[in-house]
Amino acid sequence: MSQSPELLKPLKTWSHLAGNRRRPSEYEIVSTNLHFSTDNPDAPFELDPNFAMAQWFKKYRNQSAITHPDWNSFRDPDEIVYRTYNLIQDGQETYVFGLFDQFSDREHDKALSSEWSAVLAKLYTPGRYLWHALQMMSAYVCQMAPASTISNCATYQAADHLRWLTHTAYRTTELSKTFPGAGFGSNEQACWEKDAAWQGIRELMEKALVTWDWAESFVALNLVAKPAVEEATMRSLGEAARHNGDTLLGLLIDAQMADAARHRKWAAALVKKMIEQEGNRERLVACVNAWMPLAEKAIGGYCKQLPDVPDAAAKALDTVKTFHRSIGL
Amino acid sequence: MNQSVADGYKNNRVGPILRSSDLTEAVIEAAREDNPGKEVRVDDKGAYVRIDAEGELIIRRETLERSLGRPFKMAEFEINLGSFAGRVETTNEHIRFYFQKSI
Amino acid sequence: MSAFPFISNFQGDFLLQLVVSDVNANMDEVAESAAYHSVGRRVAPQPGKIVRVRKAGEADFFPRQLKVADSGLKPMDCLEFIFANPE
Amino acid sequence: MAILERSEWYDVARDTNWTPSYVKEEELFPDQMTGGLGVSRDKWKSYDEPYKTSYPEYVKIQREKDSAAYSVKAALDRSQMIETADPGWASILKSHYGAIALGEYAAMSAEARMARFGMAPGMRNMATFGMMDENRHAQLQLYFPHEHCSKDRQFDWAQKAYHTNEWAAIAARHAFDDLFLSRDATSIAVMLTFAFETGFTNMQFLGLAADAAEAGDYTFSSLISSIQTDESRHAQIGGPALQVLIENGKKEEAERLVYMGIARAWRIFGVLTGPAMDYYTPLSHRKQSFKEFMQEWIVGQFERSLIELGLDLPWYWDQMIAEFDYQHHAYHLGVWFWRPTVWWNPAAGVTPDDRDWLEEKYPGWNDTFGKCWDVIIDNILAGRHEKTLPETLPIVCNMSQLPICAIPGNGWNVRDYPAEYQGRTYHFNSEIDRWVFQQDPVRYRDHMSIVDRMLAGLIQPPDLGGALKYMNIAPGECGEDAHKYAWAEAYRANPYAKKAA
Repeated sequence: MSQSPELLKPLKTWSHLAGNRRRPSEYEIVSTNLHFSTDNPDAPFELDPNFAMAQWFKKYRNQSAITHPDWNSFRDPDEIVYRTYNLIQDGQETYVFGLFDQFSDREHDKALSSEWSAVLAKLYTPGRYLWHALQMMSAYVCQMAPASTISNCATYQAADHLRWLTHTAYRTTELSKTFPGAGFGSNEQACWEKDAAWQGIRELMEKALVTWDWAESFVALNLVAKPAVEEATMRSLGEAARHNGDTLLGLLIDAQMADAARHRKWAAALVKKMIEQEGNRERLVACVNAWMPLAEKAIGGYCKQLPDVPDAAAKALDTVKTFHRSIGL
Repeated sequence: MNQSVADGYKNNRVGPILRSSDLTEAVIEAAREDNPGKEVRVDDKGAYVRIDAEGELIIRRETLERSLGRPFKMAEFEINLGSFAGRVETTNEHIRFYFQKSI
Repeated sequence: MSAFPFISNFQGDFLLQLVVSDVNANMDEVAESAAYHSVGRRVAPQPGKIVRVRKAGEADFFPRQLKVADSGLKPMDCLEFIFANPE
Repeated sequence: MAILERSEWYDVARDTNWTPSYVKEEELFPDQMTGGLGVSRDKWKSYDEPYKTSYPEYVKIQREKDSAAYSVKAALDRSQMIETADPGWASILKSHYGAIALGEYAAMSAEARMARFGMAPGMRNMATFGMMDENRHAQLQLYFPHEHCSKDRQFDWAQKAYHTNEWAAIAARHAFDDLFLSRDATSIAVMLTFAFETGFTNMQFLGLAADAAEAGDYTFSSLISSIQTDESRHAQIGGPALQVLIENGKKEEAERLVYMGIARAWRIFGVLTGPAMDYYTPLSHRKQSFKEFMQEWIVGQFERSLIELGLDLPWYWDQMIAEFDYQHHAYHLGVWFWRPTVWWNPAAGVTPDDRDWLEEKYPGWNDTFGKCWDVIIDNILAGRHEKTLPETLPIVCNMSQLPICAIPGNGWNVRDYPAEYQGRTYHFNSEIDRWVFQQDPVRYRDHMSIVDRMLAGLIQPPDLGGALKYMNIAPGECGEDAHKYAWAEAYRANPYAKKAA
């Protein structure tokens, strides 16, 4: 301490944001640059640089083929922070549980045909396994992403999938009361594991779930699997529901699709960030192409079983492809 | 070594530790009503209040609603439940703290 | 000159410290290096006493004039520094 | 009401394990990430999280919690607590936020590991709420200090600390990386949620809240105690996991994880919470001593829960109890003496009145730690400030990354606890730290402490100035005595005399 360095003065914000021209938003103050395991690429943890978990992070995060010099510059287009998430979703849940309440008062389920109840048992309630798989996989992207602003999106996405799972579990129980013996609450696992409608989806999810490279995992989840299964098992199913007098399911799916739209928005923003770097667009396209055959199979297998929406598979697939085009892939 | 400190775990006291809030008095009242014959101990640390009893302590929604004078959902209990001693059981009708083993 | 870093455990102080002496220093000089970072900072001087050096965990002190180079000590060995009466 | 009770559908929402067929079970749940200890997935069917919530309840209750925490802040924003509080109290806030905020964020990743790789669906769902909770804790504890940035550069460290090689930041990273960020899901359930969150976080988030309320800092008191209500829920992930392990013959392995967790947590709270409670909090606002809080939360409550679950007390129980009497005093002395290396201004907390209190709470304090402070006080009164500052580095423990330190003065018992592993000598603060290392040396093998880095030439020049540069801490951020030595004046006229017993 022989020469006295300049005395640091207080700044208006965090030093890492102080260079920006505009005043940081609450979102930036609480969301940016929070991962510290990314600081030293040779040793993700403040421990041995090469024990098993360190190698996992070096291999599947640091050495991913999709690179960017400044992942921390990614921003969630919706700038969601924890407290706004709860504000939004508490409002949404009040709406959804309001629907449950009203439709139950009106004895909605009793008006459903037994044919449609069979469709629900086969094509709707087994979906809880799917939502849970999406929840698990979002949690993986969260823990592996190289920037906190990415992890945050994945965290809220994981919670949203638990939300869908919860709705489905709730409706499963309600339906089991109106249709005892129809398999509600008891047959879903068998359906998920064996019924032809779900096998393509299950194959897609199981394979996506064991994709460890963080960027590929993001692509498989947010660019392929989610759009594909959302279009098939939510939007198309919602359409079928409306044709079959199941207004409640149609409305419920609309509410969930609002979450899905938010997920696509941040995924699109992340893709935009990725393709700032030369070579990444080609890598992303190759990765999407590699996953699309499984997605097509998943959509086709499910939609084939769906009554009264003859063009469901084609429409779902088209929407997924349109999404890819819209984000430059 | 301080033996009395080391032996401090030899107790069977269970119950909630509440952040200071307008709920505290009502919970104390409900705890006394819902656990007849038990001594309910209240230790006020200012920012938090430790409420406990020997072995088991239950607080029921109905009782709490009476002492609060308003409807109450058991999930709201969490807003002020800073910590608790013992195991916990949470249902829509009550929250229960207990030990399976007595020492 | 060749630096000899060691761990100083000074009697009456509250922690171990990194201290650097020289392989050609004798034990009195090593003790002086260690005292510099403890005595008069957190350890009160003890006038009339000298500071003896021993390897951590051993009972006997090194001879005062013994050089580090001849002591068998390795860099970063832990040494204890104890106030003693001059012989 | 036409709304179903949670209990009617709760079990359906956690019946989501299936048998994969397109990939193998062990691919879906690789052992490295799940840490199942050989307990098969069907044995985890008995896993039952005792503290239940559901998505709609979660978003509603959390919204209410936040609304309360932020409204207390808004209401008290103009009270200028920071400007008017005792400087020791401001130091608590700075050390707290810097050491905690990004650690909480890391806990989100750990919860995410349980949400993906946890063996039981109930665990994965609770951990999803846990991810959200930790996201909340990081955001709250960045948002609240941020407003102070413009007044005091040290508050920048709420965001910055973990991104530096400042020694306390290295220690915090080492501990939290080891406790949870780099662990498998099962170990996280045991070490983070059970050992750390049902045990030690109560000290910093409720114990310290009691002091905060006494000190008149209602914003902080309300904030941290609100955080603890989340912990109190998701911390219950660990208990049933331990039960599954014990029921399947893994008691010994489970205990090992718990003991490592306690050992690591104890050091962190010893250096963070200990000085805050016993030295930085102004005497008149101290609700209890650190030791009394430890007795209340750790011994009376947490250790009791260990017994309840069928675990034995750690083998080092007596040693840890003994450390309650001295370890944090030693850490405090170290932090104060090496104050240019920390991002807060340590309060000495040793006025004559403080010393009477310390002697009462920790009999023998004056004959031990008091001896070192006597020398420091003499130097301050004589204007020899350079003698109250360090010119070298402490030897830090290769486990805790904190100075190896213990009792000085007449009770002098400082010593090294070395261990050889593959030709390298490691130094430890105690048998406990050494034992943790020996459980899995590969996790720690090639890590370099700040002293190792100095010796390896990574710190240039190899002196304290070089170390400060390496730690990315500079004047304007560097700690100094919180009260600018004013406290020492009390001794000028009257040298300290211990109160007659």
